[in-house]
Amino acid sequence: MTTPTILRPAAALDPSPDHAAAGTSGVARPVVALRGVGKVYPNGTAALRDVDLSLGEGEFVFLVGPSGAGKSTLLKLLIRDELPTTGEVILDGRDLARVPRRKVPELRRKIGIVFQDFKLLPARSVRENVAFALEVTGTPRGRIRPAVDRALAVVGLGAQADQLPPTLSGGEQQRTAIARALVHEPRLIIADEPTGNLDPLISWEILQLLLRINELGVTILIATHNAGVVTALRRRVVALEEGRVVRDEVGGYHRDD
Amino acid sequence: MTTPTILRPAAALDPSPDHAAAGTSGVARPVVALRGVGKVYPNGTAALRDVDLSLGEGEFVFLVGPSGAGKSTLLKLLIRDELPTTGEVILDGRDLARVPRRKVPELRRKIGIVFQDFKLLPARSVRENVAFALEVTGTPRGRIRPAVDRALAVVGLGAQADQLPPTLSGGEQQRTAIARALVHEPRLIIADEPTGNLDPLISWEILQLLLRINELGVTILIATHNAGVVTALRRRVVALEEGRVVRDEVGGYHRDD
Amino acid sequence: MFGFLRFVTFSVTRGLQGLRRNGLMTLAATATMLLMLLLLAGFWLVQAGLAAGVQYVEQKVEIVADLHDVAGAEGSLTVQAVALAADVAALPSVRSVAYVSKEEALARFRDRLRQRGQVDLTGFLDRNPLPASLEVKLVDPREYQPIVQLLQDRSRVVDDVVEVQKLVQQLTTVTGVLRTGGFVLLVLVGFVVLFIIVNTIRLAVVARREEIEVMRLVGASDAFIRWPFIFEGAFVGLLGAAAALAVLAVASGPVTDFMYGFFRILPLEFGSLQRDVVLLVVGTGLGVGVLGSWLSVRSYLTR
Amino acid sequence: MFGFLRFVTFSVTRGLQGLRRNGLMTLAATATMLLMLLLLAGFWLVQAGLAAGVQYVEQKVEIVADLHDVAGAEGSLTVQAVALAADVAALPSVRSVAYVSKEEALARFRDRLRQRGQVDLTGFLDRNPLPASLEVKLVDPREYQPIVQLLQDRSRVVDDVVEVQKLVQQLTTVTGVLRTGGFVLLVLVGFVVLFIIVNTIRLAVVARREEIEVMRLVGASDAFIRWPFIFEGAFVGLLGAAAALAVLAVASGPVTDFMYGFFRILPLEFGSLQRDVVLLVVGTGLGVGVLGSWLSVRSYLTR
Ligand SMILES: Nc1ncnc2c1ncn2[C@@H]1O[C@H](COP(=O)(O)OP(=O)(O)OP(=O)(O)O)[C@@H](O)[C@H]1O
Ligand SMILES: Nc1ncnc2c1ncn2[C@@H]1O[C@H](COP(=O)(O)OP(=O)(O)OP(=O)(O)O)[C@@H](O)[C@H]1O
Ligand SMILES: [Mg+2]
Ligand SMILES: [Mg+2]
Repeated sequence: MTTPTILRPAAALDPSPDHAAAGTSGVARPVVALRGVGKVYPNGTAALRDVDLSLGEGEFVFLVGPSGAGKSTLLKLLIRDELPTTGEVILDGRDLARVPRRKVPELRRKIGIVFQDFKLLPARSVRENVAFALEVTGTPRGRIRPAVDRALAVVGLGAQADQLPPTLSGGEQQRTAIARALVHEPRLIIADEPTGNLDPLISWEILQLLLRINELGVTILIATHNAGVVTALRRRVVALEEGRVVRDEVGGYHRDD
Repeated sequence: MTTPTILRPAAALDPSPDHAAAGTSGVARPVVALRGVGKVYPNGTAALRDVDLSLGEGEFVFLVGPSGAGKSTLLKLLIRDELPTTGEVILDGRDLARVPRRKVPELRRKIGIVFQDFKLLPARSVRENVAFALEVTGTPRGRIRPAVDRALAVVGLGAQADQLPPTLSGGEQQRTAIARALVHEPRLIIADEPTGNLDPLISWEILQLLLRINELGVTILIATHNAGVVTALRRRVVALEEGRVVRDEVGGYHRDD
Repeated sequence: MFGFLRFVTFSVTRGLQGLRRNGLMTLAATATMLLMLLLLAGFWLVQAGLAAGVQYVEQKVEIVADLHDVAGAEGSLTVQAVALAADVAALPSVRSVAYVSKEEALARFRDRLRQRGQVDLTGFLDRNPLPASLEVKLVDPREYQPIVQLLQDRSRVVDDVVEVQKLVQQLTTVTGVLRTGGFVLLVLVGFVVLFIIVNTIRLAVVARREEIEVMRLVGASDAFIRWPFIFEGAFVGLLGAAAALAVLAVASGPVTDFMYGFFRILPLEFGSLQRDVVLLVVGTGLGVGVLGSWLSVRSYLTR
Repeated sequence: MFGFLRFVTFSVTRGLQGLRRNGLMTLAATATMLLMLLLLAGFWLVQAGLAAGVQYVEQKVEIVADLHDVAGAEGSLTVQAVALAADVAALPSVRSVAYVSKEEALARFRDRLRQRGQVDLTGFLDRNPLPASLEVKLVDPREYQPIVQLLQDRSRVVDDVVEVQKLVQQLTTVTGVLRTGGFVLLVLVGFVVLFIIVNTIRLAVVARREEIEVMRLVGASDAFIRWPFIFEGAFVGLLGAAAALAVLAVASGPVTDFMYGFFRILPLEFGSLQRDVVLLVVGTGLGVGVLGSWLSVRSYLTR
């Protein structure tokens, strides 16, 4: 963070062509599948319309699209924070609408999610916010501390571990949210605009990290506006526009670069 | 917003060399001046160290630097949300530390500020959030409605005017915050990471807008990580690092591009 | 001038909006206000009833001086007794003096026996054994000492001052305790009410610190931040007071009947009770609402 | 098993943390709890005192049957009276029957006169005019009718059943009203207390909906979300109860002295009052704390 060296995307890239080639069809067993999904909010806004999408195990996918296109809505459907109006959302082979309420927490624990608005608890320190995700899911005390320290080191927040979120910079808050999503080593990571408040250097470091995690077989879905990163990585890109999938292919942020 | 055409920076640029040439010294009467400013937070974090900075009337300045460099802290000093530990912050010729508490609201009304965390009221609609800034400063009822409608149109939120912030997409929330900062036609606009949640297209539109406003003589200070925009515009860039000004010149996000 | 009008309109409108927007908070605060005001009014009424009862009883306190009873000397003794009565009546602490003749004393005794359903044995008597007496009523029953002294000094006329000391002392102790106890309880309940309402409003304001924060940062002056909350508090207070008065009005019929039946024995004077209750309830509601808001907002402004 | 232990530890720890972190909320809730519990305990004590007083008075209620008084026939009448007394005593609704002879009646009458400071005229009498009587005490004074009937039927022995009807009716009305009124008031105050405490806790939880939201999204099961809040509510309840008991303990000395002095006339039986108050205060505090938390959290879970 203190070194002004710039990690060039090309230098940092691990092309791993097997992932890059995964494409639309999802070669591996699909971890996530949306079939004809539509979402109309109670106020009448149609946020998603007839979306079909399937993510194979171990894929690394960007979700792009203009503001209000429905990216966050799609992510919310995956953790059953919202239910689809039409169609089905299938996670790990199970239709989320049919999962009983009691079983939902279990599902969510397999997912690490970075919220666009962070959703940190203002009265708890950075360390406690990250530990929170483990404590409330019943992780033994002894395993919490090392896991939290590791996650904080990975996002470069060791020094701020005992500050409260309101006393953090925007980027530090975002990194806390990322650390919390990683700490329980989920099999699927969903990140909503995880680098919006980060400078290019740290953005790249975070993406490097996600790529490394992806290499361990973790499926990763990132909604982002960071055109530079998306274009440089040349991974699978799903583009939404007004709630519809308008593109789904390996490439950059825009169709033609 | 719905047209996928991409406004190329060069095509959108109004070079207006008089602003671009303003440089460090601030040719015009300085609107904002920091002299030997240091800020140490109660927990001991030194967020700013010996910062000297002066913004001339009508300047357009980017504030860049890695996460935690002290950008937001500097902006908070300008609206007297925080007081400096050492040195003085001068706004419009007045030392903010010496302004009596009663006079602070008056000062703040001259400034339009976009907060990094938006600070929208969740229980009020978009329209009400924007109108709020006018109502609470005693603007006559009749003038509020048209001003609000204009501001919402400018950021492209006409259709979402009656939604509540929790039902908005991240970018829509950010644009609401921008509309609120613009609505009372301030003489100084301070924007903290105003495009972090916006797609490149809307980011460019917002910046175009700020440039146009700047042409009317409004001073503008933007803290941002958006390297593309900063580099393309080639305006005055102040770079912070660990609380110190490490660069202050016309140029791009990084020293050497 | 226009500015001020706009300011008031703004504050009132915002206050009302606040009420509507924060449904749960408003409901909780108003309900608390209602219940606490009812409690206060109830206690106040009981206290007022108690005070009226105590006053009535105190009015009944009298000093009775039995006069000498010498057969044949009735005439001269009566004259002296009447003179003494006039002397006593001249004292400022005396409300009234009544002379009760031997015949009247016997008549009263028979009445009492009849009332209590006891056997009337007076028919078997050959002569009236009861003495004549003076009955002195006091302005303040605690000041009985000098009058007793005066009566005892006239030993030519006065035979005995009947048991007055112990009786009056007991009675004034009891009524004093009732009066003080009732007042202390009323004050205590008042504090509880104040504390709890202020607390509830404070919690409601805490839940909206974001709003205050944004107003501050956007350049609202303290007045613009404070007054909407104060109006909101005032509305909550008035709502609670109105509800409490409505409940009291509905309940007053049966309660009055009951109280009246129960206290029939004491012709109590309640005077301006109704007006007092209305003032108490509305005043407390409004005052506490405003005070609660003021205090709660202040802690966010002085930063 | 280990998991459960971890769960409990987690919940208790978090609950305590919640208390510390939400200083203002905790303070407000605990203070409200304290005041409300004191109010409840106070009302309960007053109600208990009232009930004891009423019971004492009711025990005194008796039916008095004056017996025929024929000079010379005393012997045979006494035998019949004793037989009647045995019959009456056999009734299930009768607590006790006492035979009061003519001599005893006169002795009592003289005693009474002396006690009241009235002139004893009985010295002037040539013969005892008072009749012998039967005094019947009842288990429940409201069930006097059949006994009065029975006594009146035995007109050979019983001369008159003294004024019992009106007296008993009046008394049972009064005591009934006191009993019911006290109970109704206690229940009302109880509801006020419940409502206000639950409300306060609800406000405290509302202020932390963010926390619940994050827990939900991060995959915490309902139990992990709910129990820390419930423990927190329980702690608030226990804290409030402990404080209330402390206040009561400190106040009990003077208050008991005062009450004792005041009610000296009635040898009241308070029995297990102390234990009851402790149970009431702790039970209510704990119960309401837990209930309030449960209700408040639930509305955020069922989404
Ligand atoms: N709870 C809600 N109720 C009503 N409308 C909603 C709700 N949430 C989102 N919307 C609307 O649905 C549309 C899609 O929102 P969404 O948050 O999915 O966009 P997004 O792609 O994440 O945008 P951004 O890049 O700005 O975050 C927006 O127009 C938004 O106003
Ligand atoms: N209220 C506070 N109390 C203590 N430390 C603080 C407080 N606010 C900020 N800091 C610390 O000061 C440093 C600078 O924070 P600041 O918010 O100014 O950074 P920034 O340049 O805006 O970063 P970003 O780009 O991530 O928003 C950070 O390390 C942060 O942890
Ligand atoms: Mg979004
Ligand atoms: Mg910042």
